Amino acid sequence: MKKVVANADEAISGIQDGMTLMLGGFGLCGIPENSIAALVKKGTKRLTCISNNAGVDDFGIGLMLQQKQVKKMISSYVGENAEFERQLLSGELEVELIPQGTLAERCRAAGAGIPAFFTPAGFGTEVAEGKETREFNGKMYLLEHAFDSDYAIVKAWKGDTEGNLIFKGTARNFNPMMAMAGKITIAEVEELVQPGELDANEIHVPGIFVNHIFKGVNYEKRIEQRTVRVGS
Amino acid sequence: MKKVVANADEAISGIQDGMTLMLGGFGLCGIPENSIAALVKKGTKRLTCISNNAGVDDFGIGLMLQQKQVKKMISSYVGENAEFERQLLSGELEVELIPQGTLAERCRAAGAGIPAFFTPAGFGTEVAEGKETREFNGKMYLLEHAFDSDYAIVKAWKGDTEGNLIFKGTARNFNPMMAMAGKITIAEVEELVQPGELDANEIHVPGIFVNHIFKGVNYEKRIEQRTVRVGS
Amino acid sequence: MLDKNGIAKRIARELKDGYYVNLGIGVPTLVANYIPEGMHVTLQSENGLLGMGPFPYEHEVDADLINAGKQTVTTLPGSSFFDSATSFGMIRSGRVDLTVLGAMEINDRGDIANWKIPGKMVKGMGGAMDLVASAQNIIVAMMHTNKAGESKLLKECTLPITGLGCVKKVVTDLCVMDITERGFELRELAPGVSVEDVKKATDGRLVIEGEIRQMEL
Amino acid sequence: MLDKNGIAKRIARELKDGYYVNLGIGVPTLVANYIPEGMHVTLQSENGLLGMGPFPYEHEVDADLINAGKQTVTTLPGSSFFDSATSFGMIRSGRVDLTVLGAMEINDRGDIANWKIPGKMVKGMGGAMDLVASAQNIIVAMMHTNKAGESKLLKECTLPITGLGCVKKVVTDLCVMDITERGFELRELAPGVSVEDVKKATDGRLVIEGEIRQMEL
Repeated sequence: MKKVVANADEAISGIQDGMTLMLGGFGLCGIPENSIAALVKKGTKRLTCISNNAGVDDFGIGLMLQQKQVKKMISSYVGENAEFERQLLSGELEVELIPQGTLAERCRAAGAGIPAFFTPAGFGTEVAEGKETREFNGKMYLLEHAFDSDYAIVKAWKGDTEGNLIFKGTARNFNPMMAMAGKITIAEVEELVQPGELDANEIHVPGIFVNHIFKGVNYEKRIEQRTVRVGS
Repeated sequence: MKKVVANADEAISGIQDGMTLMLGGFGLCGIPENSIAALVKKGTKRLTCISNNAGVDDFGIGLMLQQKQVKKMISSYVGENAEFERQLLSGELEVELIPQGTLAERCRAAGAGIPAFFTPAGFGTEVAEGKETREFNGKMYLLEHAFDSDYAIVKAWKGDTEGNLIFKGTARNFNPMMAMAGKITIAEVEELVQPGELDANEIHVPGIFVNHIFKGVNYEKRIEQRTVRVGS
Repeated sequence: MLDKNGIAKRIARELKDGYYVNLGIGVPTLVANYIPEGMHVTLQSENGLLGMGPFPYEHEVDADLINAGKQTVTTLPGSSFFDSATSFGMIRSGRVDLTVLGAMEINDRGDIANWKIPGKMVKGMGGAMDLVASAQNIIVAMMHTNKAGESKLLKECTLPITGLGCVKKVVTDLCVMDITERGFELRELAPGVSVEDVKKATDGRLVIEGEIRQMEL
Repeated sequence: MLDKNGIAKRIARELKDGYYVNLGIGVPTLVANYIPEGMHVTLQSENGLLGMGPFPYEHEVDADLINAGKQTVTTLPGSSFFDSATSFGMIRSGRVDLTVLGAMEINDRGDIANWKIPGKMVKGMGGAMDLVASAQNIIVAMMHTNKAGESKLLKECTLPITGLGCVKKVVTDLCVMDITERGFELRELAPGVSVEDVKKATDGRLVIEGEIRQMEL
């Protein structure tokens, strides 16, 4: 049961048209660049993508949108993307908008074997339409369900050949929960090391959740809003 | 808002008779030794204690049992404790037994603002009595609720003055979820450092969850089952 | 009348030592510039950072370190990173002491609408619905009226709701109001603003009683 | 007839390369001693350790490193620590490939009773209820009969249930049986045990069909 694969092409080789994928990242931070490039190259179609955002026109999931590979996006925020907007308005693309915390928790629930849970986000809004509501301690909550996805594709900073993952900074975001939530989980990492090189106390995702791991290459790590202060 | 207190006595000064406490640890591993000693000294009574185990006769929560400070234990396993058994059989002590994973998840839910969730553990058993059940994808689950506790008392390896915590080895166990679950959280740590000395990537519990922190002293760290192999 | 910075400055007076604060995008973000000297306030960014520092100097820019507005930021001593589930866990469990958000509309029962305009491309609610449903202490920072001069403090929101009955206080270019069972209770007037100005600009139930102070900034 | 080590040895033959395995206290723990040479099996300890190593040498003993049986253990290269919520998360979400548990009783529908004896001090279920409710692949390691010679493989469990319909296979001192809709299906006999011995010792529905092999150890 070797978890290590040579590259993104090999890692995604099992992904078929029509599947549901989770893709880690917040904005363009911590996205699985290599795997997205491989999916674009492969041309897999009719994908449902669960990801907090949909990238920008020419980066991230935006690249898959350009190739019309995405049937449906499940996200909390999808701005900053003209092609997305065009496809949405033309009816080529479906979108399901979910509160960010609910999105995170539905991933977490999937990885934790919790089929459903109550959360307050969206009560009284259109997000609540058709959902069971219930009062706990005088406050109203919605019943939300764990996501069901075929693959989770995440990006980590360091990983070992056992699949253990460590994330860096805010590139962590949705990656750990998604890594734990996929039926099959692919992790691309900046540094791939041997077992024992990562401190067992510092691992964010235990290897048991990861099926395929590879060392990514040529990370661009594009910055969406480069805000700086003057001086040094 | 200084989080750092001088010692266990000061940390627990707000704990009153009749309160519900969460106490971290699995067996005798990772238990808040200093705080337990202070509670024994203070003599706080009629406590409800949520803790995976109840210590042994002369260590851990067992010390509080000896002083008859505990009205009710909420645990997954309470063996290895003769005084516990005596009080239970005599009716002095109430016990509620909960599957270990459910115990962990009910703590996690409290810290995550999730009032209730479905879990499969205990379906069809006496644990399910009186609980709502529901089928998801052909499998049966029980509805379980977040714990409601006045204080959580945890033991960490390292902490900083902002309340950030890092645990060591399997002394992590229930400590992180409980730290996040208490209305007020007390953390005792082996090493207390200044902000910035802990790597922001390696923190297990962010300081926002911790109200009082202190450097513990004289840790005994008793071992329940000292199993060794011969050789070196 | 206050400008955006004036609103931020006034909201900064609500901060207390030791507070954990989540600042929304736009005017709320400016509140960070007015944290009183010597006061220890920790900023939470819901993408997974506690202890957000200022924007980086050019050489400090790190693509792996952004805030919820996707801007490059820095950390401070004592910062911590965590995943988004933990982040919204701390939000939902009420650990954030103060949440400051912008709004398109609010009503006199504290409902807020700030995520969707029918007929326009809907970008999504991001973390706003979680924040408004969870925070114990939400202050809305907004202009009192829209560009057409119509009140944004309404009897009923006309836009789709983000959350019900969650706003406790609103700071606008004109005034500070608490939202209670009785409606918008006027507390403070911005410099050069009269009670009459507020009456004219407020559509929802307005309560003018007791001492109404001049705003201190 | 098998002794405890024989049962463990037979169960070890169910291991596959790359498996993550949770071994219960008692006989199941012994399975770790029979992992085939060169096979990569990772042991999960539900208190929060993946990649459990052997007992420590005296100088390696660490009070902060124990297994679910509260015994001092070691780590291996590639081990990871996590909290109990994550640990049971991986159990509930089906990441553990094989779970081996002891039992007081099982029945011919795969129900298991292993946590409580009425009239005796109840110590608790620990993680057993989570494990049996979650694992896709549970093997029970047990003696076929109790000390009074009564079958522990029953039509109906007499003791309080730990989980319903969860046991797929049982390895006893006498035999290996799969549990299917039809009941206990005899697959293998331990050395020196006859079909008749199994019949006599089994109370629940027993299916004796097809090839019944001699157990290989």
